Amino acid sequence: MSSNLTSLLYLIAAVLFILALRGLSSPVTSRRGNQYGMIGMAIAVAATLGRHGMLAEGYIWIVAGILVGGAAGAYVARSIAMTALPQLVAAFHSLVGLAAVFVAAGALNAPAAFNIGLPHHIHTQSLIEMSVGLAIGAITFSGSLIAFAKLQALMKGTPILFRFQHQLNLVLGLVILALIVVFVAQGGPQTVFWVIAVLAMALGFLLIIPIGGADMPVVVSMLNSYSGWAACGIGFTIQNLALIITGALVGASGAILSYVMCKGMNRSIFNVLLGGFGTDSGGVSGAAAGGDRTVKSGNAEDAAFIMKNASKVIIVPGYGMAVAQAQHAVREMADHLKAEGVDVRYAIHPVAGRMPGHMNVLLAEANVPYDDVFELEQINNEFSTADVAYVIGANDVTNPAAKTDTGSAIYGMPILDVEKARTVLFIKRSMASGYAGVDNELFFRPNTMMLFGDAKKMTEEVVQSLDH
Amino acid sequence: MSSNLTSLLYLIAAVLFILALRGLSSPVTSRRGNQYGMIGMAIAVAATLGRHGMLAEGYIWIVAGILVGGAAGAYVARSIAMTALPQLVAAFHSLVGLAAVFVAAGALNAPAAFNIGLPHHIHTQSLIEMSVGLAIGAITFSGSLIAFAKLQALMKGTPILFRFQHQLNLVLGLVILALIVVFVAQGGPQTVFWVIAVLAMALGFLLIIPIGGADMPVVVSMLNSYSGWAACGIGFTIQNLALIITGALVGASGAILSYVMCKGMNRSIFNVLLGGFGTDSGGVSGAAAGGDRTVKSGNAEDAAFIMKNASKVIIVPGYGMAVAQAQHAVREMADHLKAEGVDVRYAIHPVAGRMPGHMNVLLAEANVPYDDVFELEQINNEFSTADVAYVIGANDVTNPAAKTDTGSAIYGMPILDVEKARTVLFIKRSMASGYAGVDNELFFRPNTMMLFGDAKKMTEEVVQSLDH
Amino acid sequence: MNSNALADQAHQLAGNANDLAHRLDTLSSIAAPAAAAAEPFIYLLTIFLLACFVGYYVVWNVTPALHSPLMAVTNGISSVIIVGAMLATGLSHGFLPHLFGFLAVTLASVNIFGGFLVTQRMLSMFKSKR
Amino acid sequence: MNSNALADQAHQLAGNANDLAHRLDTLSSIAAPAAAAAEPFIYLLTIFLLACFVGYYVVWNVTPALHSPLMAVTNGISSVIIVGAMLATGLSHGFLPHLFGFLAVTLASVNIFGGFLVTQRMLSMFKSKR
Ligand SMILES: NC(=O)c1ccc[n+]([C@@H]2O[C@H](COP(=O)([O-])OP(=O)(O)OC[C@H]3O[C@@H](n4cnc5c(N)ncnc54)[C@H](OP(=O)(O)O)[C@@H]3O)[C@@H](O)[C@H]2O)c1
Ligand SMILES: NC(=O)c1ccc[n+]([C@@H]2O[C@H](COP(=O)([O-])OP(=O)(O)OC[C@H]3O[C@@H](n4cnc5c(N)ncnc54)[C@H](OP(=O)(O)O)[C@@H]3O)[C@@H](O)[C@H]2O)c1
Repeated sequence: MSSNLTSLLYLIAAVLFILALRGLSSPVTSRRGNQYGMIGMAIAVAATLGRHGMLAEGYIWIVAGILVGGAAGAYVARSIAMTALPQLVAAFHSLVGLAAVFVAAGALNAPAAFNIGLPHHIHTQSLIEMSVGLAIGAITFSGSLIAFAKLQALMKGTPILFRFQHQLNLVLGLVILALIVVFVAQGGPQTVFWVIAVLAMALGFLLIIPIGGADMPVVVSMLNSYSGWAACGIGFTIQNLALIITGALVGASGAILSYVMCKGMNRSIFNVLLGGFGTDSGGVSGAAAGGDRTVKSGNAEDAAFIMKNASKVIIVPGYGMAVAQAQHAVREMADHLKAEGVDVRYAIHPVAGRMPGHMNVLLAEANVPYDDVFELEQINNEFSTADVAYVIGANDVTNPAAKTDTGSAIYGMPILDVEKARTVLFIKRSMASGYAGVDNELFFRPNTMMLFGDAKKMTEEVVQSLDH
Repeated sequence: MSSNLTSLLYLIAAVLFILALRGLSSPVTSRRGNQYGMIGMAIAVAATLGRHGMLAEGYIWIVAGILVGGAAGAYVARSIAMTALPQLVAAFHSLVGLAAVFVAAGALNAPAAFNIGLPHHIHTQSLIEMSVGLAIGAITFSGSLIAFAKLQALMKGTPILFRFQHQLNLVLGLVILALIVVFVAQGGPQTVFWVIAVLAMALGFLLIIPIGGADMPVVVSMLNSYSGWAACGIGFTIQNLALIITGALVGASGAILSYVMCKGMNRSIFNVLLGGFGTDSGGVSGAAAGGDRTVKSGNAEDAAFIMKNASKVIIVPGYGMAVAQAQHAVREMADHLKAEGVDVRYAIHPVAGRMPGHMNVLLAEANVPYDDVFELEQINNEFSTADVAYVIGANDVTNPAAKTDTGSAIYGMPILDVEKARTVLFIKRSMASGYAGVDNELFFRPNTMMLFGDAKKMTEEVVQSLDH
Repeated sequence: MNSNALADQAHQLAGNANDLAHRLDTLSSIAAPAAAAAEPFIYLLTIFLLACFVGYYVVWNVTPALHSPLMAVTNGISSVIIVGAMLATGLSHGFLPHLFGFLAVTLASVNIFGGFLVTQRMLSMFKSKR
Repeated sequence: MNSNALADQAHQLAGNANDLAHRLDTLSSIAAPAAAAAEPFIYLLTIFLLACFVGYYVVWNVTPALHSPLMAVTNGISSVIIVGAMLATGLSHGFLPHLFGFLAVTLASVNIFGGFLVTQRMLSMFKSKR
């Protein structure tokens, strides 16, 4: 294949990747989009395989790699539970990061393959690009590994803090920079390459450990962005269109998702990255706070009675629904209510759950049609016309302190105005606070009824009561 | 300047052009955006002036051209009336088209300047790109000229139709194609070049004359798109980043605006381009139609009385307001009403007037704050809560036939639901229909009051009555 | 011609040849990466396609209220074709290229100044309530 | 060495030099447009910047309901880095590049299959009412 044809195919692949992301602008076009992505990848791989000058001995390694890796990937994708998605994405990122490191190593050892010079005489510009790709790749690798461990609970979610932590990271970063300069100046010595790799991995590790387990989604997104920029770096090194374009797409995607999450939490990205905030075990201060104030608590039968007589119910799912795997029970409850003629809708806060779009995937898994599911801006002024807000395992995203209490950690974050509904039902196990550790004053409101218990069990009981 | 630096500057210019269009996403950022555009242009010009190898004798011509052209442009821009905008834009497009023709001619005569070969030995690919740029440029030139003449009323707006018109255009198009093949095959002979230029101009002329004067805005937009693609063609010929990127931006802009207009009229672009529809003299069937039905007509005092006692008035401007230059009177009326405590808003239909955004510019000219001005989707369901819809020189965009009458020329076009207001005041000179020539059944509704007269005079009278 | 002179000449020639060979090498090394990488055309095509995507998104994000200024500003920026006109004028000899270049520069300049200034005039009228 | 032989040699050398000069010309004409046009780096930079714009717009247009699939699908497409891995493996000799290439190909493949299939699984769950 002529090198022009190859480039043209890479261009087509890149355009297909753009169309893949474009497809996600609506659930209707999303499946088609994913297919475009797969076709694009197939074209990129085929173009590379058919490239002029590929050697037979290389083919064996390549095919072996694709078979082994592909089988592993397909197996994981089929068997993973939807609730384990955050850690899966983190694990995948760490692989991309490591792959970038190995590609850089390959380029260093076989520069002729990429037309970037001869061993020990690699072009300066290529060396710069290569080392950028290497460093970012290595940071992505180890950082994502920690994120994975924290999300998978292989490691405690609590922030690991020690003195001079940020100073240490700064020094490490500077050392890496200095080594890159040496690496480039000396024409790419192997040892320096690997020292950079190891130090960058250490840096990735150190950067992530002070961040609490619950902040991992932001971290994962940010590392996603990094992995994109790493791909760009490699793309510049090997002058490959597909890599540069794709890298930029992925970089933008990760950056924007991080931004969306930070905005949804009303925190800055620095606040997240400097660490020390939030643990995945949830609030600590909660329980005792409202000691002398009264809380109205009810049971499933009360809830069923109220909802049966309602004409409009808005369900507000949160992290607790994911923990309890209550989405199927919720769908069943909604079906029952709809059969009774009740108007049932779902209201999703942008940062409900622990990753962007978390609730949407779970509800979709339980066969909730996406036309019943609304974003905050779409539904927020409907609470005033709703009879019941069924808040299941959500907490922070309903907390009016975000509006009123300037001292609160969540002050300024947009919230779902559940308190405007005639009755608010809160399904959670205790009076504990949520992820942000802020007490929720709504629990004490006269129009609130607490339903203490596991989200799934409680909802199933409601369904049974509805049946009677 | 090294050629790398020049290219980098072109890239910066292109990015600034993107930011210029991006700025138009909101009135707040739009002025900054326009400044980016100017800076980008200055950079592109400076980069070219500073380019390695530019000759002194050339500078004189260049500077002379910029001075002469710039002065003319600045003069026109300062002195033109805002109402003449559509024809101004058309005239400008024709200049871009002609400039593209001359650049192509320049490249043909001085190929070495663009590195595309030697005279009579120009690279084949460059010849193809050059002739595409030439043909599109020439069509843009003559087509825009006709559009200008029709809009400026130098030429009658009525479609000029004759037998075998489309066949003739087709034959002409094929001849041009064949000549391009000859041109490329023979290495770029001068005569063929100019024959192509002349024939393409003839084609541009023939393509536009069958299109009615009122459809000119769509044509202007489409030619805008063409001028972008012509710039792209030239950009490929001379391998210039800024031209290619800018050409694509302009091409996309024109295409999207044409689409928006066609969608707003519920017509296909083919329907517009095949011509024979609409004249700028407005409806023909109108006046007589409702002979035996009664129409309630009133005067300015009645209107003033009704509005004084209203709590919410929505003003719906249309083409008639532009014709009558009534925007200042309207603003004054709104000020009076606001002083009386009336909630006054403006509702703009996407194709109100004769060019996209026409009404917005006029209202802005009259100092109406843009936060009072709403798009169709934003305001359409507020008519039901409005006491008065003050429809000034608008007609088609309020016509319910678009919803009900499947046979109507405007069937399917979204309309402003003015009939839902408690009282509809229609300010126009007669019972004539609007641009689409469709009768408006609203004139006969019991909650409609017609105010026959010139939009400006009538509104000024309303203001006087309000004063009392 | 005596043999000495001949030898001299031969020596010189050899030197020349050597020199040429050397320059050939240098040139090869310059040309090689460019040849191995994609041709400029592919790059330009890529840039064109991406610019189409950018144009699509950027224009759809323009608020309808500013569609008229949009038409005017695209007039201005599409006159970047002046770059081609300037090159034709500045990098060539002879009357024809100069004439065509001058005409194109003039026309494009009308557009540049006209387009941006009209846009500015229009935009300066858009005011917020506050 | 007699003068005849010398003359011969000189002649030959002259021929060589001529030949070289000729090849130099050819090469120059190949290299010239590439050298005169922008360097590939500028093109790549342009492509990168435009791709950033496209990425920005395309991602902002993703509906928030599909943010999770977005994370998964970017996993898949960012593995196009496999192209680099394949080149390192297929265009080189020696154990080290092969090993690194193989490892990178394997890791990227996990991601490609994993990323796209997980996305497919997620998206297949999103259903409309009708
Ligand atoms: N979505 C994202 O991308 C993202 C990323 C980073 C951070 N965050 C943060 O995550 C939080 C999300 O808010 P949220 O309202 O969804 O969750 P939340 O505020 O963390 O509250 C979840 C609640 O669910 C309850 N719960 C836990 N397990 C349960 C079970 N098995 N059954 C019933 N209830 C259970 C907990 O109360 P009990 O212990 O009393 O049961 C807890 O109060 C926000 O603060 C957001 O900033 C989100
Ligand atoms: N905006 C665009 O981009 C665009 C592009 C192409 C086509 N169009 C078409 O243009 C039409 C726009 O709708 P529209 O409602 O704004 O206008 P319209 O339907 O054309 O109606 C304008 C009305 O204004 C009245 N009028 C004219 N001069 C007047 C004056 N001096 N004083 C008072 N009234 C006057 C006319 O009635 P009298 O003669 O009785 O006074 C006429 O019925 C649509 O059909 C649209 O499809 C728009």
